[in-house]
Amino acid sequence: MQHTDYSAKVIDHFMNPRNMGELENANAVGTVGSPACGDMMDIYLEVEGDEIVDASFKTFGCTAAIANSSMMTEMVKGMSLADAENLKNRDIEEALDGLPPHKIHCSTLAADALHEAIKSYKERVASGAEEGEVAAS
Amino acid sequence: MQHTDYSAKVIDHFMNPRNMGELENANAVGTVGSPACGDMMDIYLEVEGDEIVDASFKTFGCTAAIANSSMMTEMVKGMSLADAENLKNRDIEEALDGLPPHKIHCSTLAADALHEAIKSYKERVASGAEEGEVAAS
Amino acid sequence: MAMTQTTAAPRRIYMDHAATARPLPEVVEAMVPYLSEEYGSPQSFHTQGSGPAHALKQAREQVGALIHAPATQITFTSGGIEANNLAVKGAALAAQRRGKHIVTTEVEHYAVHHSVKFLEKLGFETTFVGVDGYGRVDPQAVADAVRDDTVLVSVQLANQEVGTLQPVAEVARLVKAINKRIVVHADGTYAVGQIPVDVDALGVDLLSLTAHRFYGPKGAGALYARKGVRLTPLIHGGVQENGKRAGTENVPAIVGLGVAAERAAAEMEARMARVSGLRDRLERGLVERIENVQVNGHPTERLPGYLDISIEGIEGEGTLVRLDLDGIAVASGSACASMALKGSQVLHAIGVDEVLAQGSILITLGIDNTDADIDDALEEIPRVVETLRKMSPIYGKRKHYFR
Amino acid sequence: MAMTQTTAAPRRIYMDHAATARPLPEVVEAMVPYLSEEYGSPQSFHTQGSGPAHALKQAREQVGALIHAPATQITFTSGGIEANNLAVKGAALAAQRRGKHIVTTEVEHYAVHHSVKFLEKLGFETTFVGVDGYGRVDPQAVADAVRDDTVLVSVQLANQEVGTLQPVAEVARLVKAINKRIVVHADGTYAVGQIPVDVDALGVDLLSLTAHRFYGPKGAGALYARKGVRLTPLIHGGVQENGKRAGTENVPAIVGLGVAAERAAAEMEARMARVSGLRDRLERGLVERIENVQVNGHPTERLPGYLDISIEGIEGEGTLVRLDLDGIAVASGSACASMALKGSQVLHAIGVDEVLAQGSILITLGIDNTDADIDDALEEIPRVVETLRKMSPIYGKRKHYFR
Ligand SMILES: Cc1ncc(COP(=O)(O)O)c(C=O)c1O
Ligand SMILES: Cc1ncc(COP(=O)(O)O)c(C=O)c1O
Repeated sequence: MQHTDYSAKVIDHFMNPRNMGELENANAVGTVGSPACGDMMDIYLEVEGDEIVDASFKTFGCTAAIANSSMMTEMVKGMSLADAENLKNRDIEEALDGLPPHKIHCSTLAADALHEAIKSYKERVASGAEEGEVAAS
Repeated sequence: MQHTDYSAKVIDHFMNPRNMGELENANAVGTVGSPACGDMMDIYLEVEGDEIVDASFKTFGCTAAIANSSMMTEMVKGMSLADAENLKNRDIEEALDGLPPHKIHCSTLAADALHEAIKSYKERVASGAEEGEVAAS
Repeated sequence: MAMTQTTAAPRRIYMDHAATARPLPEVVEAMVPYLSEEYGSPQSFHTQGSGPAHALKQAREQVGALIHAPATQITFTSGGIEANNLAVKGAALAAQRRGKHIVTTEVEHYAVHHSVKFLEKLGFETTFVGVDGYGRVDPQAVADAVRDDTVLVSVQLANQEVGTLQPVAEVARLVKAINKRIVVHADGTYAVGQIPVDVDALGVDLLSLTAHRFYGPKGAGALYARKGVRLTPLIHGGVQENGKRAGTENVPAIVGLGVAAERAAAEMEARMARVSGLRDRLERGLVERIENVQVNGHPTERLPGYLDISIEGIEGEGTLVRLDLDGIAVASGSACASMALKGSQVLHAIGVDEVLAQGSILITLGIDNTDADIDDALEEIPRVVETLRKMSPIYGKRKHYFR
Repeated sequence: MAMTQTTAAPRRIYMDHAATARPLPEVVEAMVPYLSEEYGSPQSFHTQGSGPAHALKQAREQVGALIHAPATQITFTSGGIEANNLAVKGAALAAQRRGKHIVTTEVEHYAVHHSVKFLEKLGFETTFVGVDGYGRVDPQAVADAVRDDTVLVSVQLANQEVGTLQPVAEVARLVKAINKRIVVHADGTYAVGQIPVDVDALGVDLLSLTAHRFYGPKGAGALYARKGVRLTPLIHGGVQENGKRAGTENVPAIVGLGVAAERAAAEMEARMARVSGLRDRLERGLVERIENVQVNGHPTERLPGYLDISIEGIEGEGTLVRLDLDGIAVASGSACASMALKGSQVLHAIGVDEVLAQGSILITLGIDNTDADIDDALEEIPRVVETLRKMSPIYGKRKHYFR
């Protein structure tokens, strides 16, 4: 494939990533992937009650991995935890106007990191480590 | 190879064959080759005493075979039988400015036919079938 | 020693389209950019790879369309001979656990024949099915040759030398009825681009083709392989062509193949009508003007441009050279006109007398031939034949060699 | 979904000459007539075959001259990968009665590697000799791997990925001292045309090369085979190339190969000086401007245009894409930048850390690069690296991966 097979949206998110960097007020962090395999992502969330009020990422990986990270953080801002838990790779992929077949596996990383962050957040809340209530769950 | 690898002399003798046809006064004839193999030649000689006074050919065969026949008949006219017996393929080949490697075997035909004609002529003379003397031999 | 006749000849008439054909101007035009600005490798990830990659994709669709196959089932090769090698060796080697028997015909091109011979050295066995007096194989005879351990049947679409069309659809039907898993290959290198070909109508698993027979460039061919047919690669070493054929793709040639395929598909009917019209006129005219000739191949089931005639009493190489010096390029099945110095195996298989076979001339017309070409040929060929017959020690004197 | 960046980029700088190179204008010019008027087949007996046949002859001499070999020992193929397949499979199969053992290295290109793997399925055994940290094989280690049943030793002239030159002459000397009959093959597809090559000085029996690496066209390569070396053909079916390689010759591409070979031979010294000068400046500049980078391959024994660098904390595919969007085309050993999605086996064999390998960029310069290109690259590459490192969750945070 050529990178020109990437959609304009993928290229846009790759060249102008949204929400890049560590989040100062993050209270949920997810890390997936392995640099040896060429993909690794840290995802930072700021959760208030049931809602993700802010999100950011740091990604080591290819164009698709970075664009997915960026797009995902955009999508989850303002989203309820329950909705975020249901966010699928496919949704991110579609929001990016698709990915070249070779690169679809890259989109799993962003969803996985998101779910990982939410899971660890919930575990911490459940164990009482986190202040604030987790009303609906 | 291309036929353009043939020398100008080969092409000339092929296109304008000398001494083509049956010889009215032939007293020596040689036939070699086989049409199934793609080459066959009749060579006609008119022998007077020790000398070949006239020669002609009819050839079924390729460019080289026809050019060889033509050149050979030119060469042997006026030649003594002894010299003609010593005429080699190489001599004909050289007189034609050479032959493409693939085609050298074709030049054997003309010399063979010549020698065949002389041999049968001599046999006939020896057996008394032919009038005239065969002085020098 | 070399001597060039080109300048001497006033007008060149090319009647050897079985050897190769002149690429269409639009083919060359389409190729040139891929020799210059668009020189990138289709496997490159960057922008320079993009144009070439898209060009390959388009060519794959164009070639697929010509034979009514999905683009995904087209593998590009360096030509028809490689495609035939890949088909025969690739299918046989991939299936060898199931059996080691191959059925093919006595009139296949050397590409198939020698591939089979190579496989025999690796333990395969072959049945070579003969042909009738027109060069046609009997489908039932092919089916009868199938054994329990047969893994491959390879029958050409059209014969390279006499142009006879083979009943491949019927062969495939009969063979598949015996055992669906037998891979059926058709060598289409002489037929594709000349006559309509539809892989599903034929029912074949593999079909080879080559660009330079239908006004594409040298250096590009293709193998159609039906989905699921396994092939051991012939050329290993890369991801190109889905792993079936390694090597940096010859993009310019493949682009040319694509354009040639598209033109062939679009103009098929018109070209066939034109070329076979010219051929028929030439055939009638020669048979009228020259006595003791025989037309080889099937009278009607024949490639449009093909005319193979055996002319009694003369030898083919000399005929070819004289015609060429008069400006007309033809081929010959004569042993002397072959680099291998061997007589035609096809004419032998058909049962043409050996001496007559030496006097065979293969005239193959193409879309660039004109009515004027035919007129000239009808004048020149009989004249050359007459001249050579006068030199011939056998013409008129010996038995006739016709069947 | 497709999107073309070409128009967006102001100026394209091509630094991926390892993938393919732009044919010289004189190469294209020489080719075009053989796509049009001189379209005949070199095997044809008539006049139309004559020009192409003579062109082949000339190209064979030009290619021979480039590697100091007689023209008669040059076999044309469709490219370097086919040449390597023909060399390895052809030599091994022809010699299999004498033995079934092959010695090669861990860093050969897939063309050699997969050919050897194919032969293993036919009962051959292989010893893969490792390399040092520069990617260089030890000739003594190759010699030590030779057994009584060894029939083939295949060692590349230069590595495809880090450009390291292999001590092939020494390998050949040691191997031949053990057993003269062992066939020594060198994959020269990355080296021929870039550095001086002399088959006798090397002492090899077989040498592969490909046109499109030295500004010739795609679709043509060659195998040098020393007189007397037996080869089983890879592509069967005709008398072409002395029976070693069947198929209508791709005359235009072969003509282009010939011209490219002639130019390469004539300009060798000048090109080497220029290209390695540019490369050295780029290397020094990048190492100065980017911290935590590692240059792979041999410091001096390296192909002139090669610069493979591993950049800590970033991934290669993204780097490549950003550079491309800035107009600079490079390659990468990253798994994500390969169609096979596999990391570089060469970097692995050299012992480059796995994470570092993911951040490898392969820059290969050619004769069309300029000082301005280097200036631009020295500006863009550090900038892109900085941007990506800012996004990286691992850069600066984790251990360093250097050896
Ligand atoms: C070792 C090797 N041989 C040959 C080639 C090139 O072969 P071709 O000319 O078929 O692209 C390559 C590259 O792509 C290669 O890496
Ligand atoms: C049966 C057959 N296949 C293929 C070809 C042509 O193959 P290529 O395209 O390699 O010349 C030929 C002819 O020369 C042929 O006769």
